[in-house]
Amino acid sequence: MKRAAVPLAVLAIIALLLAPLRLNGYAINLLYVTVLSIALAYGWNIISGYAGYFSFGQIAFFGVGAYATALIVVNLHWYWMAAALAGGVLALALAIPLGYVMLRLRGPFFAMGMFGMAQMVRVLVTAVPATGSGSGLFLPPGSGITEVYYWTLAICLGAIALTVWIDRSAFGLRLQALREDEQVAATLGVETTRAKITAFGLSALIPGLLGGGYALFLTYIEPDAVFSSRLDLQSIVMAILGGLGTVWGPLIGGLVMTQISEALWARFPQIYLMIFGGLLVVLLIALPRGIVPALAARFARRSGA
Amino acid sequence: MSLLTVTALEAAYGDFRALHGVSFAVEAGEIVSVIGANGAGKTTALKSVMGIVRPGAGEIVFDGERIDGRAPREIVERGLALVPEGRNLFREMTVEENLLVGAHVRRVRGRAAARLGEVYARFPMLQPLRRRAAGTLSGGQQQVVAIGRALMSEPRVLLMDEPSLGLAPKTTLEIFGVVREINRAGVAVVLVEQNVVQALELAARAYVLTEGRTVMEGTAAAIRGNADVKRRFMGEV
Amino acid sequence: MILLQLAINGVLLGGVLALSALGFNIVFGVMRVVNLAHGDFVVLAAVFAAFGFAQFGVNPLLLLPLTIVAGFAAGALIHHVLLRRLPGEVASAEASSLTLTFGLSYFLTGAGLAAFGGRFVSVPYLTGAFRVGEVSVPQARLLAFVVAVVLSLGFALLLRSTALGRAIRATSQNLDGALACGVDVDRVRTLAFAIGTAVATAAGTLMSFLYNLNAQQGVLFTVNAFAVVVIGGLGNYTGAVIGALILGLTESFASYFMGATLAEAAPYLLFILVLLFAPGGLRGRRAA
Amino acid sequence: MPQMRKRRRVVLQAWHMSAPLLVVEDVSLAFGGVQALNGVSLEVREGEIFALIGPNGAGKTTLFNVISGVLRPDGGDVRFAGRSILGWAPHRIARAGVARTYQIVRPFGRLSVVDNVAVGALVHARTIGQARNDARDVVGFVGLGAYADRPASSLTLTQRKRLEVARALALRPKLLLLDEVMAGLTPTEMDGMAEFVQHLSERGIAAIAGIEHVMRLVMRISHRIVVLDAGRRIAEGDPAAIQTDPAVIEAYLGAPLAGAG
Amino acid sequence: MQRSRFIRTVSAAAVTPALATAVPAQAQGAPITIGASLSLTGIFADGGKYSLEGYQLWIKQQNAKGGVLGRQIALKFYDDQSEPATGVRLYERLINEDKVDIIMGPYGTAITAPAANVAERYKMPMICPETADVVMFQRGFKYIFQGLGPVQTYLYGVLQIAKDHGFKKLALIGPDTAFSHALVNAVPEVARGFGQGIVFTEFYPARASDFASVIEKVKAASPDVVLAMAFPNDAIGVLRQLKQSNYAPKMFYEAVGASDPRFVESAGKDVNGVFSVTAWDPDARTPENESFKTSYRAEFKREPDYHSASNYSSLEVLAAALKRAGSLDREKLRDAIATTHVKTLIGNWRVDPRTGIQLGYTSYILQWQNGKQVIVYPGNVAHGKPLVPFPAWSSR
Repeated sequence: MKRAAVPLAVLAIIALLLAPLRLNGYAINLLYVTVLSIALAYGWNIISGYAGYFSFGQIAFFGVGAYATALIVVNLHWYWMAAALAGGVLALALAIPLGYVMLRLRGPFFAMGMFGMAQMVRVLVTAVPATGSGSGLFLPPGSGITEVYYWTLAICLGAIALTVWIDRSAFGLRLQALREDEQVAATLGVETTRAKITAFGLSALIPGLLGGGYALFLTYIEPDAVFSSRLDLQSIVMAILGGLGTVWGPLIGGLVMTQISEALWARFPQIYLMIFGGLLVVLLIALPRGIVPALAARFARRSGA
Repeated sequence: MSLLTVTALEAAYGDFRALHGVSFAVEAGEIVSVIGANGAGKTTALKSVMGIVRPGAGEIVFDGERIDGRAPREIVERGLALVPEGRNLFREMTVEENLLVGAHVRRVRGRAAARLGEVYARFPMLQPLRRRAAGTLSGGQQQVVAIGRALMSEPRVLLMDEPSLGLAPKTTLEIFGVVREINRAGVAVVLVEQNVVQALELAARAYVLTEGRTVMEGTAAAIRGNADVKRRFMGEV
Repeated sequence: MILLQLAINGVLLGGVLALSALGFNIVFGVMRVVNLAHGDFVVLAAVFAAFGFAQFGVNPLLLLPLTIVAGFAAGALIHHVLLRRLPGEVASAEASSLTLTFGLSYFLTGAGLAAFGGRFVSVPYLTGAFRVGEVSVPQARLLAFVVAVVLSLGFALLLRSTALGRAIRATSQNLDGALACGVDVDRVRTLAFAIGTAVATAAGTLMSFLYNLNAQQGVLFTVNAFAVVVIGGLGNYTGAVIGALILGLTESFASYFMGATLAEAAPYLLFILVLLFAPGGLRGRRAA
Repeated sequence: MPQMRKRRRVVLQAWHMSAPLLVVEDVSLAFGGVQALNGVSLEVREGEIFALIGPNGAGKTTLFNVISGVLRPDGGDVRFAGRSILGWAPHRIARAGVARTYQIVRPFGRLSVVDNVAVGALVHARTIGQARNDARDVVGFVGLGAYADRPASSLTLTQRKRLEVARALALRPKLLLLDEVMAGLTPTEMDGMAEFVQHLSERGIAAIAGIEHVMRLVMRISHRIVVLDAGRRIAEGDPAAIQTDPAVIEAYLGAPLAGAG
Repeated sequence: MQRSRFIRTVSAAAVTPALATAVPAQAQGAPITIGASLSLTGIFADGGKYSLEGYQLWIKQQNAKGGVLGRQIALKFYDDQSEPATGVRLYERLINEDKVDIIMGPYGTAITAPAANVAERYKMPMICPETADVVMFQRGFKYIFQGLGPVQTYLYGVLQIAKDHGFKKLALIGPDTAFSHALVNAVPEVARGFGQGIVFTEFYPARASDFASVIEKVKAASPDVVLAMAFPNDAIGVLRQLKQSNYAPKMFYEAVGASDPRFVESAGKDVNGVFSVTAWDPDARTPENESFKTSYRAEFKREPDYHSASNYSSLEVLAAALKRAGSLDREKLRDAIATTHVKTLIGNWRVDPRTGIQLGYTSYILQWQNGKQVIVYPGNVAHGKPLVPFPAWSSR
């Protein structure tokens, strides 16, 4: 089982790398959006799944990355990937002081505090005159979906690798310990503030890097498009559906969600939202801890018997 | 026919099986003690009787009627009450409000004011504390509130889970005195205790629980005299 | 004079915010559930009232009993069928109740769109203002303010001095203790959720006099409600009114003196500052 | 028994020679009007077994919280190995060699027993593998070897108590704070725990055992005792002195010790 | 996806390739498929259903007349949920998976701008029936065409009326959105011609629900004319709070926000005196209008709005261009659209062949009078005179 996983993963990665050569624009597009949401879900899973700090505001870093990239590309004419990288670094740099303040909150207070923080970041970013506020910002067209796709795929794979590492590392153990009981973790020698801020920073870096690609993909950005609470919530739901704080949860949850969502809007455009919401509720009742833990428990039971 | 009979009770929390076969009975008006190490399943057994934990198997009969699987509300309605481990008071509510919640079930709700008077009469020390938030009381006072709260529903059987927990020896003795008085008023008591010596002094009969199972039963004197019990629970060799 | 007018505007806006947040506070206070579908109940009631008015000319105040009953029934049903089934483990309960109400929010939005379409609607009722000298006091806002105060005090009174109120508080303070007293906690929670929903739908009916809404505006009310409740103190029903007034005044003055777009950040800033420095809310007890 | 007396004498002789490991000096702390600690002072030396006794609410847990850095006192000083640790973050105090257990056991429920312990072991281990190996040793040492890979949430209360101790030991502390370590144990288990603490002491690990009212044991194992009541130190001395101290008898013991334990 | 491709293959095989000349209404080969993305849900959902019905009505009528180029017309549409990324994906899907023959533009700048890139990349001509903002047509794209009058036409009439009454001071407010910014940006150019000056400009947040403070500031600037570049969602709030603060400027305009015929249902009597603008008005007395309204009512049991009309008209343009191009060839069609001049339901279609910016369409200025919308500009179709000044709130 475990042995088969490695070659399978290699095959999957090769297939994803070759995909743009074989697939049409729509399929690449769908693949891009899927990879993007999965990568966002992985980013969120670090702070919320492993460290247990449920954030409703990671999209702020996505927006910051997108706007930074757009401004650099438009005004300084950098190659967009360099700009996107700068956007990611900026998101990380912003996350560290923010994390220092916000991570003093817990539970629903942190969750909603981050929501408020994201709104504030949106207002403040778009108050910068160069962003054109509500009238948005045009980027030069032309780099096309393929480049954006590869960029996003690289970040997504990086996020998965990072998660695999976290899951096995001392850092990850520290995060999980503080998720379970922060005070006890501290008295066992875990430098909780540092661990939390590191996790928060990584959870900001990933969307920060992804935002630039998204800006290039849209070629026109405005506040609602990149500070999209819907994109945020979607990635949260993916991670929860797949299994919070697990290595493969965001991937599985993301695949299931995008497939369901894509299948639904094509067939039932008028009542899509209703079905999607209803399905989510039903899934949650049926699999309260997410798909991956449910499968793992099932597998363990079978192999144990 | 005993007033309350528990037979071969089983219960689990998720994967953790807490009870594998607990049996005990209490006659009207007697004090029965259930002793056992921590983790032996005493608390789970009481919670199962109250319907707070849903038993997996076994039978609980109260006053000739099966009550296992019923909701806590119905069980309190029939005349059982629990003084929970750690007291479980409503910390931000006043003493009086705590007591009034004790009279929540329909059987006594209409007589709540009268019940309140009776409880104050039995525990005059609560009278001056009635407007205090329960969380601000001392441990002993809290224990008395918890007992008073359970008595509000006019139970026929009172289940008490570790009433001496966290109390100074002097206070423990006072609480046990309260238990004896309640019993003299005709209420049967199931006393779960770690304070084995005192519990056995108080009780007529006793049961010993080990790892979720009833392993011994008998008169309090017999249990007290048992070498194994002495060694394991009373620290005597 | 302008300052007085801004203050009145802020206070009345605060009343509106308080009213639209009350149901959320009830659910959060009693069950510790962040109900992300709260705003959708508000908005659905508002849209329903506006359609009732436009189609049949029914006075929305006459619809009020109907929306309250419908909200109560819907809340009871949702709690009984869905929320009750969530796992009890503390760590995952928070996440799963958020996800569940998030899904519910989508469902309600979708249902609202299917039933009423996406058009923005409002009820032209009590649109005027009382004049006191140079200062004007909008009627519908005044009504919302009064209803907010009455309902908040009413709920606080219910909690304080009725058997049901005591059972609700007991359940939220110590679940095992409440169970031991024979409180039917399922029923109490169902009732609390139903009351919260009914209050939300009642508020929504009044919101239809104030705002132009369609079925998708729910999230605005949910966010406002959270801000109000955090600033006023969780489960503190009079505190929430004060929190709402502070928010309303902030919004009124900030958008006058800072420019409306930048002022959008002011309530969030206030909300985060309160979270950080007065975690029990401005009037709440400090959490132990 | 005689052996134990002898060892105690040896330790007591050493007491005046060794430098104090922990010094708590005039520590006070109030919450919301309640004076939880009122000018408490004490000293613990290397390898010493120090009992902190007092009824529930006397301030034992609060003092542990102050020493381990979870709470900051309003006044006073705490010195460990010669340095003031006042204001240090809990993790830093832990790394310096002060480990603690919690009165209400708090395992990391979703982590395995080994991983629970490995968290503490990480302070010394180079890699997570090494931390897990160290953790396995400690888990075996406290007798939880058979449960090493189970989730901590599946342990019984007694096992959880052991896990608490194992986690603390994995830090390789010089000082161990045991908060109500006897609560909830049967007399047999208490004896086991007492032996265990003595064993630590022989290895040079000092312990402060916060104990509510298990007098028999306290008298047997401790080198010195401080009695707290309502946040105030009311007595200090060796077991013999405490047993005869009139203030202790009056304020704390009150009634004869008939059934204690 | 798999299944739909399968079905397509099967149906293609089943239909005998018929010669598509002069055969009336029935089966003459596969229909011409028009693909479109609509905002049926999300923040722009307000008009999405009307847009769809506009398409559906025209297609039904045209198919009854035998279709275009002798082929029936079919519509393939999806909901973009008002999300730009979804919009992009939908056009990719329409082009690549559904293999539609022609695409129509989505709603608003936010989605149209990224969708335009797709159209450009596949060289698919795209008429944008719901984009008044001109910025995106100035980016050198070749295949996109503006299907609404440009923003200047939304302002010209109302400022003309202001000039006729000698009003000089303008206050501009609006939500912080692309369209509102475009309108505000277009004011100076028009106002300068009329000798008017701007005394106050402020944007409020796109999701604002409270306008009291903004209105206080407008009041303090004492303009003659208040131009609120409002949308349906904020128009009521602004109007209502104007009333509540007892402020009546000499003229009050709410752009597209108050142009919906059902605005009165939500605004009540307060509506009287409010100016608004629309690309199409049901009361303009043209024969096209009468038949359009009659068929629309019969089909959908409700009144059309300007979304319906604009989308309907864009298909009229498309049909005319297809006829001129004589085939579905994308280049030919592109050139045909760029050079077609045709009278549609909403006006005379004519675009700048280079940029695709609309030159022919104008807009109507409406004023609510006694609870009814009256066209007050342009003069040739007007059936009422503008009532100026805006009546005081106390005298209503």
